Order: sequence, then C-alpha cells, then structure tokens
Amino acid sequence: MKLVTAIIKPFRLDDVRNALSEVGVSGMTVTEVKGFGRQRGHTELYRGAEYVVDFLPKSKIEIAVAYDMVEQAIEAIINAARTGKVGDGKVFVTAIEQALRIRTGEFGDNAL
Amino acid sequence: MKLVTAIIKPFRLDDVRNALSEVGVSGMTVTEVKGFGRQRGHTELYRGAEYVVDFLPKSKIEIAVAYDMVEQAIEAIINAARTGKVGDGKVFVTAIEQALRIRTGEFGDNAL
Amino acid sequence: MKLVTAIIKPFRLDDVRNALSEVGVSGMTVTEVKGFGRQRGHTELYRGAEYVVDFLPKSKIEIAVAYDMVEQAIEAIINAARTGKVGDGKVFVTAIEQALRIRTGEFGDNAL
Amino acid sequence: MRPVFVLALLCLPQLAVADEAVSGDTAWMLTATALVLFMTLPGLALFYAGLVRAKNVLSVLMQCFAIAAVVSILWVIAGYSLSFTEGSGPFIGGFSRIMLSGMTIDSVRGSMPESVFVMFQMTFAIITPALIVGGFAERMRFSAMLVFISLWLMLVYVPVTYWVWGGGWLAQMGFRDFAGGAVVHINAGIGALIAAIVLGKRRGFPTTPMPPHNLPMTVTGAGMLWVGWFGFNAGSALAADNAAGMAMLVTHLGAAAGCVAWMSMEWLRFGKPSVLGIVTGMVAGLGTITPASGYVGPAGALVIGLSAGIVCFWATMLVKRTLKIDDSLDVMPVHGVGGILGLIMIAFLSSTLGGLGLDEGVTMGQQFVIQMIGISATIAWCGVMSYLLLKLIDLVIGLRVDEDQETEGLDIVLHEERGYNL
Amino acid sequence: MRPVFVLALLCLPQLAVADEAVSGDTAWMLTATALVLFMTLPGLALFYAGLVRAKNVLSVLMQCFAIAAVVSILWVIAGYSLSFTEGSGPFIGGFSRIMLSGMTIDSVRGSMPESVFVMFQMTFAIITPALIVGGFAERMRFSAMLVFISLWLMLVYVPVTYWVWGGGWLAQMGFRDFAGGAVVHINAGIGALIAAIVLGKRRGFPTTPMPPHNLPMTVTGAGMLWVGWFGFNAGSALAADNAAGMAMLVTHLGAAAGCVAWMSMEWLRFGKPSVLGIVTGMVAGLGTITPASGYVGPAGALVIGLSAGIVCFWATMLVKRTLKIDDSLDVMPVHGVGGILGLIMIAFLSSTLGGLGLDEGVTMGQQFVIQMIGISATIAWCGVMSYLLLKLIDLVIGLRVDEDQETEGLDIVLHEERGYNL
Amino acid sequence: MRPVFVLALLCLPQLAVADEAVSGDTAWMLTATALVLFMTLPGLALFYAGLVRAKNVLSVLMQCFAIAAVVSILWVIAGYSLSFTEGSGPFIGGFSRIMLSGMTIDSVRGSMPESVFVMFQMTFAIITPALIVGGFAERMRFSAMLVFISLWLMLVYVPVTYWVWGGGWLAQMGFRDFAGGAVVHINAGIGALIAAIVLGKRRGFPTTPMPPHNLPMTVTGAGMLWVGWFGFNAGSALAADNAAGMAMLVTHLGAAAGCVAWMSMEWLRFGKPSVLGIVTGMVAGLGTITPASGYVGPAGALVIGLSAGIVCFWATMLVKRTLKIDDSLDVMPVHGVGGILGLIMIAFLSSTLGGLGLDEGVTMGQQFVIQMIGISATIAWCGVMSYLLLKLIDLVIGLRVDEDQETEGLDIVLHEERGYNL
Ligand SMILES: Nc1ncnc2c1ncn2[C@@H]1O[C@H](COP(=O)(O)OP(=O)(O)O)[C@@H](O)[C@H]1O
Ligand SMILES: Nc1ncnc2c1ncn2[C@@H]1O[C@H](COP(=O)(O)OP(=O)(O)O)[C@@H](O)[C@H]1O
Ligand SMILES: Nc1ncnc2c1ncn2[C@@H]1O[C@H](COP(=O)(O)OP(=O)(O)O)[C@@H](O)[C@H]1O
Repeated sequence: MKLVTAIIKPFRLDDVRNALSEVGVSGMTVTEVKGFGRQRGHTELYRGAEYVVDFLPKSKIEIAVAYDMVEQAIEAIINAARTGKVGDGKVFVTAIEQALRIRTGEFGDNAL
Repeated sequence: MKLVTAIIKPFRLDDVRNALSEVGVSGMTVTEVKGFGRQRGHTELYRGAEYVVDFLPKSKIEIAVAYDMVEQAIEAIINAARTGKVGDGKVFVTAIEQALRIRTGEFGDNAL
Repeated sequence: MKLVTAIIKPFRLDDVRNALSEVGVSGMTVTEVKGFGRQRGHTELYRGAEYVVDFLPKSKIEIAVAYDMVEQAIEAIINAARTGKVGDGKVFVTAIEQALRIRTGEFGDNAL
Repeated sequence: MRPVFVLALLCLPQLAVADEAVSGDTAWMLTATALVLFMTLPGLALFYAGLVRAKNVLSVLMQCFAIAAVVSILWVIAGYSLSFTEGSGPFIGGFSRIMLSGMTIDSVRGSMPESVFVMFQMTFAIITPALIVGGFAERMRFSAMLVFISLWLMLVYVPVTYWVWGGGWLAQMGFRDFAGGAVVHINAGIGALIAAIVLGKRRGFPTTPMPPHNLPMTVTGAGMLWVGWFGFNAGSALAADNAAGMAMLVTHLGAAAGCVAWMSMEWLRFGKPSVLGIVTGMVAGLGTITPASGYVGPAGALVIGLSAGIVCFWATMLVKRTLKIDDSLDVMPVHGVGGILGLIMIAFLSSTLGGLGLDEGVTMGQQFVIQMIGISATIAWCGVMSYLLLKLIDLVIGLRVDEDQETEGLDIVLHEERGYNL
Repeated sequence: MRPVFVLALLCLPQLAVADEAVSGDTAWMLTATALVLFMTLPGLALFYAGLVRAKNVLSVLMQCFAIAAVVSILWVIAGYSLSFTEGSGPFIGGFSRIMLSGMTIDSVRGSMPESVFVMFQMTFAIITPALIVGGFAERMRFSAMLVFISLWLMLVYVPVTYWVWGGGWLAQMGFRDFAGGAVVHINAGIGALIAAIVLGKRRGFPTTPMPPHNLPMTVTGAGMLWVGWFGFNAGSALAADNAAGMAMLVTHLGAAAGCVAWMSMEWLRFGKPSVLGIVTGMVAGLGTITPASGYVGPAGALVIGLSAGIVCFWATMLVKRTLKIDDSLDVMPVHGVGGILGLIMIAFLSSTLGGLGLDEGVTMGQQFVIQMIGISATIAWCGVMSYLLLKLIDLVIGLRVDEDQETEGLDIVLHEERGYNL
Repeated sequence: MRPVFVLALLCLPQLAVADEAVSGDTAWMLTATALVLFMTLPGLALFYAGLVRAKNVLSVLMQCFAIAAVVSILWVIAGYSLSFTEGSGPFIGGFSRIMLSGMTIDSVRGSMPESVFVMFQMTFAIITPALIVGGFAERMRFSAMLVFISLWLMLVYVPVTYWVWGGGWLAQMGFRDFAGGAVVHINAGIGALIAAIVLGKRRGFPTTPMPPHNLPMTVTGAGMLWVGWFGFNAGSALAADNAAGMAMLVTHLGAAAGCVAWMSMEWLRFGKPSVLGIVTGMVAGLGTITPASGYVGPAGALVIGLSAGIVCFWATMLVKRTLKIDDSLDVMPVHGVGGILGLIMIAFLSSTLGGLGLDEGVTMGQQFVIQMIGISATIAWCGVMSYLLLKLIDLVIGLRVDEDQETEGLDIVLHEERGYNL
C-alpha cells in the first residue's frame, strides 16, 4: 500500500474528490493547511500597518491505496487539481507498512 | 521507529489518549481533519438549498513509537476507538527514519 | 527525497520559515495541530467546573527535500525552533518515494 | 410623584379607560418594551448559545426564537387576559381580553395605551420560559420543548403573574415583587431545575469537560442583558418618572456589585477572576435586584448586589459540584436563588439604607412572612406543575434525543444546519 | 388621539413651523431613529454577513457601512428636500431644503423638531439600499456598488418616497403604505432582483453549495432587526401615542406569526425546522406587516404574518430553485414579495378583524385598486431605472470582479483584509 | 426652547429641587443612559476585542466589564459628588452627595429625576477609562489595571469633569465642550498614550504582524457605537428638545463624513478602502463632533467629520509608523486628536455654516483662546497624573505580565479561560 498525499488549492477539492471516486478511491482524509512556496501571498493592511501573508490556504488530501491504484489516483488528482497557475500544489507518495480498519480489525488492502 | 497514524471519531479522542498513556505512549500529535469514506455524511438545508456534506469531522492522531511498542499502541487505539459503527476509522503504520528532540538534540528512540 | 516533519511551538513558526529559506528550502506546508507530551497543559475554569487541557497548540511543518538538503534543513529548524524549554517539539524524517508538481507534471527533485 | 405600586392600581379595570395616555410615559414604555425584547433576542440567546458546545449553538438560538414567536401568539390569545384582567377569584384572571377582544386603539392602561401594556408584559412572558432553556440545553427534542413551554406558560407563568401582578391573592396579601423575582426568576429557576432533573444529565456530565464554545458571544449577550434590564426594571415603574429613574439606578448598582462580588469570590477561591465569572455575577446581581428595584435605595442595592454575587456563587458550586445536577447553564443557582434572595431582602431593605418604605403599618417581620409565603407558593406551584408537565410529555412524545444524536449535536440532527463554516 | 395619517399632514409646509415640539413625542422619535439605524448597523449588516462565505464577510459589512455613510450625506444635500418638501408637481419634491437650508434649530415638523424628522427619514433611506446588497452579494465591485447606490437613491428611492409619503401622486390618490411596503420593501426587492439578473450568478451557483459561514451572526442580526423594527413601524406613527402602541403590537405579532408559519412550512416540507428558516419567516412577517402596521388590528396582524411566512416561503423556492436566479440572500422573495403582499392585504384588513378603518367613503375594492396602482408603479419605476443604471455602470466601469478574484474572495481582493484570524 | 448650555445651569444646586421632572425629558434621558451604557457594553468591548489577537480577546472584554462595575460603585460613593456638586473652589466639587446622601427619589435635576442624571453621567465615567484599554491592550496585568483605573477615575476624570461640566474654572471661563471632547476623548487619548509609553511595546511590535483576530466583531461594536453615540451627544442636551434633535443630526453627519474621509484617504494612499478604515473614520468623526455637537449646524458637522477623517488618519500613521509608539488600538490618534480637533473647531464653526452662535460678546478669537486653554489644561493634568500613577503602580505591584505570559496570551494566564472552542 501507498499513501498518496496531495496538496491542492482548496476550491479544487470537490473536483478532486469526484475524480478519485471515479477511479475507485472511495476513502480519503482531508486537512486544511497553510502552504508556502512559489505562489505569492497577499498583503493585508490594518490602519496602515502592513502585513504580508506568505502562507496560503491549501487542502491536503491523504489517500491510502493499493499498489496497483497509485498511478490512476495520481492521474486523477493531477487532472482535477490543475489550473495551470502557480500554486497548484504537489503530490507525494510514501510507503504504508500496515493498514487496519478499526471497526472490523481487517488489515492490509482490505482495510481501505 | 514507526509512525502510527490513526483516524478516529473525534469524541473517542480522550479515551484513545488515555489508553495510549496506559501502555506507555506519552506523546502524540492530533490534527482535526475531514474524512470521506463509507460513512454517510449528512444533509444541510438553507432556505431550501440542499447541501450534502460528505466530509465528516475526524481526529487524526500521530504517534512516533519504538518498534517494540507498535503492536501495543495499535491495540490500545483500536480498543478505545471502536464503537462498532461504520466510520470508526483506520490505523496506518509507516517508517520513521530518524527522530530528534528539538530542545535537547537527542535522537532516535530517546527523542520520543 | 525525504519528508522532514517538525512539530514546533507556534510562535516560532516565522523564525523557522526564515531559517529554512536561508538554507534554500523554498516550499513548505504547515498544519495547526494539538500536541500532547511532557509539556504540561493548562487548567481552564468555567463557573467552578475545572477542565484540564492537556493538548497544546503546536505547528506542524512538512518539507519535502532532496537527500542532500536534509541535514541542513534539520539544522535550520532546530536552531530556529529551540527555546530550551520543555515542549519545543520534535523532528521526524521519513522517505518519499515519488514527488510531482501538479501544475507541470515535473517529478522527483524537480517537483520541489 | 406617581405611586410606586402602579401595577396593583392598574388592575382595577375601571381606571383603565378613564385616563389618557401621556406621551412621555408612552415614549418610555415603548422603549422599555424594545429593551426587554432585546434582552431575549438576541441578548439571552447569545448569552446561552455561547455557553454550549459548537454543535449545539443553533439549537439554543432556535429555542429562544421559537419561544419568542409562540409565546407572543399565546399571550394575545389568552395569556394576557388570564394574567391581567379581573378574574372570578384570586387564582386566575378573566376572559374579557381573550384575543384582546374589547381592546381598541383608544384603550388606555395607567398612563399608556393598553396596546403598549400588553406588549410590555408580553416581553416578560417571553423571557421567562426562554431562561428555562438553560436547564435542558444540549439534549431536549425541539418538538417536546415547544409543547412544554406552551403548556408551562399557560399553567405556570400566567397564574403566578395573576397572583402577583394581576390582583390575585399574593397581590392582595401585600407581596412585593417589583419586576419579577417570583414571576420571572423563581419560575425560570425552578422550571430549569426540574427539567434538568427529569431529563437527566448530558452524556458525559460531569466527567467530560464541556467548556463554552464562544465566550465572546456570551459576553456580548451579557452586555445586552445589562442594558436591556433597564427596560425590565425601570420599565416596571410603568411611567417615565422618578420611580423609574430610581429603579434604573438601583438596578445598575445591583449589577455592578454582583460583578465585583463574584469576581472577588473567584479571586479568593481559585486565584483568578474570569470573564464568565464576572458576567455571571452581573446576572446574579440583576436577577436579585429585580424584585427589589422599586423599593430599595442605592445603598440597599449595593448590599443586594454583593449578597447576590456571594450567595449565587456558592449556590452554583453546590448544584454543580455537590449535587451534580446538570442544570446546564446554572439557571436555578443564578436566577432562582437570586430571585429568592431578592424577595427576602425586600423585607429588610425597603425601610432601611435609603429604601422607599414599607406599606403603612407593615413591619419588617410581617413583610418577611408575606415574602416567604409568596416565595414558597411560587416554588411549590412551579415545581409540581413543571414536573407533571415534563413527565407527561416524556410519556407521550419523549423529551430527549437519543445518545447518538446527542453525540452528533442537535444542530445537524434537529435542524440540518451547522453554526459555523469558517 | 392624533390621526394615523400624520405623514400626509406633515407634508403641508405651513403646518411645519406653527407647532412646538412635544417632549414625549420627541423622546420617542429620537429613540425610534436610533432603533432604525440599529437595524442597519449592525443589524442587517450582521444578518447578511453571516449568510455569505467567510471570504466575503467583510465585503458585506463594508457595503452596509459605506451605504450608511454615503446615503446620509446625499440625504441632507438633496434627498430630504426632494422627498419631503412641496414640489412643483406630483412626481418630485422641491428644493427648499437643499443642504437643509432654511431649517433652523427651532424648526418643527408635526410634534417633533424637524431635525429629528430629517434623521428618522434618513434611516429609512439608509436601510433600503442596504437591503439591496443581498441581491449582488459576493461578486460586485465596491466602487461600482457605491456609484449604483448613490444614483439609485436619488433616482428611485427619493421619487418613490415623494409619491407615497411626500404628498406626491400616490399619496393624493389615497395609497396606503404606513411604514414602507412600496418605498422600502418593493424598492429593495426589485432593485436586488434586477441586480442579481444583470450581474449574473455567482460562480458555481446553483451547483456548488454556498452555505452560510456564520449562522449565529445571522441570528444576532435577526434579533436586532426584530427589535429595531419597533422603531421602524411604531416610529412611523411619528408620535408616542396610541397609534404607535398599536403599530408596535401588530408589528410584533406579524413577526411572531411569520416565524411560526415559515417554521411550519419547513417542518411539513423538509421534515425539520431550521433556525435560518425561523428568522427568514420573521423578516418576511415584518416586511409584510410594515405597510399595514398603521391600519390593521392584532387579528389582522396574525393573518398577515401567517400569510407572509407561507407566501414568501414559496416565493423563495420559486426564485432559487425554479427560476435559478441568484438573488443571493433572497431579497426579492422575502422583502419584495412581502411588501406586495402587505400592501394588498391592507385593502382587506383595514376594515375587518379589528382594523382601524378605511378612509371615509372608500370601499375595499377601491382601496384594492389604489394599492395595485401603487404597487405596479413602484415595481415598474424601480425595475426600469435599476436596470438602466446597472447597465450604464457596467458599460462605464464594470460591475463584477473577475473570476479569480471571486474565487479568492472580495475581502482580500477589494479590501486587503481578512475577517477572521482565530 | 430650552437653552443649550443646560449643564452649566444644572450646576446651581438651588435649581435642582425646585423643578418637577418632565416625563418626555425623563423618557429620553432614561433611553440615552441605556444607549451610552450600550456603547461600552457590549459596543466598545467588542470593537476593541475584535482588534486584538485571539489569545487576548477575553482579557479585553474582562477589562471593559470590570471597569464598568468598579467605576459605577466609585461613582456613587464619591465620583458624582466631587464632579457635580458645588465645591469649595474651582478645582473640585463638594461632598454633599457622597454616597448620594441627600438624594431622594423626589430629587430633580433640570427636568429629570436626579437619579437619572447620576446614571447618565455615570455612563460617561465608565466609557472614558474603558477607552484607555486600547492603549495597554494585550500586556497589562489585570490587578494593576483595576488599581490604575480606579485611581485615574478619581484623580483625572473627576476633577476635569468638575472643571468643564461641574461649574469649575473652565466652565466659568466659557470653555465649550458639549459632550466630552476634553472630559472624555482627550482624557482617554492621553491616558492611553502615556500608558502605552510607560508599559512599553508589545513583544514583537512593530515587526511581527498583529492583525485583528475578528473584524466582524469590531464592525459589530462599531455599529453599536454609532447608535449609542446618539445617546451620548443628543443625551447631553439633557432633554428631549430641539437641541437634542440637532445634536443627533450633527452627530450622525460627523460620523458619516468621518467614514467617507477615512475611506477616501485609504483609497488614495493605499489603493483600497478597508472596513477597519471606514469604522475608524466613523469613530474619529464621532469623537471629533462630540464636543461640538451642541454648537454647530449640519454643514459645520460635515466639515468636522471630513477634517476628522483626514487628520486622525495622518495622526495614526504618525504615532504608529513614525513614532513607533504601541498605542495598540490607536486611542490617542483617533480619540485624543479628534477631541482636540473638535474643541478647536468649535471656535470657528459655532457662528458660521449654520452654527448656533457663540456667547454674547465673545469673538471667534477669544473662544479659540479659551478652547486652547481648556485643551492644554486637560492634556497637562491628565498627562502628568497618568504618568505618576502608572509609575507608582509599576513600582508597587508591577504593570506588565512577563514575556512568557504575554506569548501564551492573557486569557489563559490571567483568567484561565479560552475565547473560542469551535
Ligand atoms: N518542498 C515542499 N515541501 C512541502 N510542501 C511544499 C513544498 N513546496 C511546495 N509545497 C506546498 O505546495 C504548495 C504549492 O507550491 P508552490 O511552490 O506555491 O507552487 P507549485 O506547486 O505550482 O510549484 C505550497 O503552498 C506548499 O503547501
Ligand atoms: N483510503 C483511505 N485513505 C485515507 N483515509 C481514509 C481512507 N478510507 C477511509 N479513510 C478515513 O477513514 C475514515 C473512516 O472511513 P469509513 O470508510 O467511513 O469507515 P470505516 O473506517 O468504518 O470503514 C474516513 O472518514 C477517512 O477519514
Ligand atoms: N511520540 C510522539 N509522537 C508524535 N508526536 C509527539 C510525540 N511526543 C511528542 N510529540 C509532539 O511533540 C510535542 C512536544 O513534546 P513534549 O514531550 O511536550 O516536549 P519535548 O519535545 O520538549 O520533549 C508534543 O506536544 C507533541 O505534539
């Protein structure tokens, strides 16, 4: 199993979720994060006190998938999340050594 | 060292924390996340505009533990988090290559 | 590539970001988390109902870096995040098998 | 100067039509009515909603709004008539104003249009059941709540109002309750206490912490309550006169002293004063001065406010920590106990410390006895009726949501909404 | 008792100086003015701001504040004069009070200082365009908004006010609009509807859900609106008299009945009542009783409130679900439809169910025809002018932010601020 | 018409008992009192609390509440007497109303019950120190704050009030300060500035950004301040008369013009107007019109409001960016500078642009000199006393929390509470 982690623009989240569902990924965990990168943040101004916000709101999607699904999942994410503008985000793949479903105790690919 | 990541129902958090403490896991990091899976979300209705919320609030617990503690930790989590209803969540295990305590610079299992 | 994950005190975040920029790490993802560990939480009191808050606000920084940057990145984090008081946090290193930039489809170290 | 006991006078229907409305008095009573409605919406609604968990914030706001709407309609249909028109006996008013029949645009009561008197009293009838919400917060079914409050209004609030302000037996006995120590605060406190007992504790109480989800919201509501209370107490003078001015002054001092007392208690006992503490002290001070606000002077008001802060502080500790009753937002220890305390202190502070005097020929001791009778009667009637009503409703439609629903939160379960999408 | 149709009388300038201000009436009108400003700031601002997404919360608050400021200045420069002084004809007022010239501290209008009358009416001129904000929320450029509202005030609000309340042709015809069914609610509803159509839908509407970001904020605003509306309607009696008292009572009952009706509709149709539903029913009830609040009795008010809850509920479904017009905060179905409904019901409830009577010699049918003429004229004038203004502004400076800006949110893009840093 | 300078008249004690209260005036003053309390609780409390960081939100709310409570008690004990009864000289009032002794329910002051006058003035005594909170926000110890405010009230606020409104030397000289330019706004501004300097900057100021944590909360407070200010200024006419009406009108125009001016300055200078800017302009406009609100006409009010927006905008830039003084919520540049500006403009706008006239035989130049004397005296006295008090308290108990506590936030450290659990 692999853990596919994608950091995307928040307003693409629904599209990405739908794209993943279509390729058969039926579970995911999403975190609201703040991203720092090439994409420029904005300036805020409060009574003349300037404040440069470098961190931008992003959504982090984590999906545990079986080996053979990794490619499709990545494909689906990239297609749905891409706007072509800087700040579209990243996908990282890491290894999961074991997975368990708490309710049933099933493990491995069955737990997903 | 391993990183044990558990996605659980938020109202089980206190029980899980206590269970982990009992088996000797004394540190953890918790993130509020939104989960999507088999468990059905709810419907919201605002002046007749329906809005299906698929994402459910979940708590993600991350604990770095020494190899020999992994089994007990998983056990503790599963027992404390299980309600037997769909949506109880998952446990994932991944490898940590190195760990450091910022305050002291200690590393490896000593950092935990 | 490696994923360096640091859990730090929130008010050190800006210093850590600057320190990382200086060693050439130009992207990162930050999550607001709640940490449990050696550092004592505080007590809250509402009309005589006591409530011990064990979870403390922490910031989790995740940076994907090329192998040869790992040491410097850790160094930078540790120096900028350390206050010398309990609760300064941890750094964990894990392996990333693959990385992709959504906008361009670049992968590997080029994606960072 | 107009007499202080105007309410009693107003009960004589023959007087009601004779007068003409005075524009200054009418101006103040229109304003006071707006202020008292403001106490409930959004004042009390915010005060309470900030204290519950985020998943139940809307349920509390909804309860307050629905109570305001339903009570208003019941009040014009029958509540007002049964409370404030001459009845056939000392226990309940008459039917002459059912659906406000016979009241025209020209009708006058005291020195204000009768329509204004109807409205002013309606706002009291709204806030009293709304206060009870604090007793059963975070677990009651919305439909059961509506049924309970409607019946409670007619069977508890209306008769007690008639007894005290409508010319009933307590009024005739000389019972002093200027702006609602018994009618409003004891009734609300006892209603909430009984509801808390009959419904039972919230899941997890008292072991799981249930901290307020939004204290700034609670403080906002508290500020509104303080300001609105001027309408409540100074409006109860039913005119823009010296009695109203004095009532406002003593009300304010009661609140201020309540703040200081509760804050000091926390400082002494826990080492730190809290903002929830200071606003609770304020409410305690206001609830306690309410019945006395037409009788005592400024010094008396300070005594009342300080006592309120101390006594209600300990009462809260007792109910929550010792008795472990989940009167979730502390309605009984703050309002109920405050109302009782204020009613008792009337006997001793009406003729001392600058008080405006007891009735001709009445001694402190006699007044004390009368006050105790009024307090006991209100507690007994409200306690028994609330208990019977709740038990009955539980049998017929059920009072509580189930465990899973309570865990998920009433907002989604009962109203399909979420408070915040930040 | 003073006559109910005081506004019409006040238009005769010769009366204006003769009288002396009455302190009681002045007291109430000062208060009513404060209450109506309170409806907009912070009432309506919060009501609306809670309904949008978090990234646009400040833009809505900003629009309400800027409208209040700009309209106030325009009002004293020319708006008041053109609305409320005798003009050369039935369509627009005169120039005698441009920059309030000729008004001194001693000027009196009716039984209040003229300065108070200017202020009271100003608060109506503020809230009407502020209501329109709901139609174009979350997508309009701030500068375009300022230009639109300024022109709209002078070209729509001011003439219609003159027609109805300033002695213009509708007033002369006997059109009944006590506190602003046409002047305020139809104008706002139509203005918002046209704006929604001309600007077009928000990106993603109606497929993407856009739930309110902070319902407690909306409920807070709703409570303030309810209370402030007492100033709006009972203040429209222009005195602290029996007419004001009755107006307050029927206003309150309209709100309460609107709450109950909308709540019931949701319960029947969706299985659960919602807090957004109950407050929307409240606004519908209040908007609908507004024009009628000086004419109907309590029973009539209940009928109006219940009808409002039902009719506006269905109108909302129609506009949003069937026509798919993105009148984002439902201004037309709630205010516009409510205003129309109330104006029509005046014909039938002025002389039945305890109403205060039609004018001597006018039948229900005749009044109905007059009401329909007033309604139609307001809809037509407001519709056409709003459309032309918006099209013109779109050509010259552009109405909408671009797609990326809409995605990022107006707070950052237009104001370089964020609502929350929690 | 009643004279404008009623406050001065009221100082003659022999008049106080002779009159009877007028119900209309009493009605308005009861209302105005409620409005001014509303400005502090919850108005100012929310305005300020929204501007600090989330970890300190409760500390600000707590300070405002505690100030309201403590000042109220000090006011009735001695503040009122020393401010508003005849003293032995021109610098401080007398002891005849210590603990309100001698004031009965029948006491009258002007045309209102004396109890109402006591209350109305108390609300001014509450808001002035509450404004100072903005100078030392996010770093002061709560106990030190209580001590400082209590002493400051008696040693700064009370004497200056006596000088200006109580018949003291500035009143005798003909100093014009209708509703508190010197008494309230300069006092608050200087107090805050000195506190900011003595306590020192917040950790990280000005390099670390400290954006407001909840701007909708601030805007809510701003709306309440606008509405409440009607009570402040129009209430300062002490009657429901033409002077009150005109005061309300010019107050409102000052606010509106302040909004427009500040918004325009931001637009010109930074390219975008902000909601924090518009509400700050509103406060600047209101603070500046306050001393002038009984003397100028509508056109003068517009001039004052526009000047306020521009001058206070630059003053804020100066204090924050150039001088780098951490007057955290900009009390001095907005209130202090506004108060000074308004007091000066009185000299020039009382007899021009529709102003109500200078005193018989006083020229603009003479009035200007008098105004400068009053301004200078207030700045000097308040500055020196505030400095001495703060230094003394720092020595004895310490003014600031330590660094770690400041980092953790005052809510947890001082009050063991957290604002939000969302
Ligand atoms: N080295 C990195 N490690 C972790 N997260 C990163 C890294 N670089 C970028 N990110 C995340 O990806 C987001 C997008 O990156 P950015 O450089 O702005 O644009 P792009 O992905 O188009 O190159 C950032 O906001 C951040 O959350
Ligand atoms: N493939 C997955 N990858 C990551 N997280 C998942 C995955 N599947 C489920 N989850 C997380 O686990 C939670 C529970 O999963 P769900 O399918 O609803 O119930 P169950 O765990 O009982 O099978 C989800 O809400 C989601 O947060
Ligand atoms: N075993 C662990 N696994 C994951 N996170 C941990 C673990 N131990 C500590 N942490 C995180 O590190 C933070 C700091 O740890 P703590 O024990 O309080 O202090 P220190 O890092 O100085 O030893 C905790 O709040 C928690 O977020």
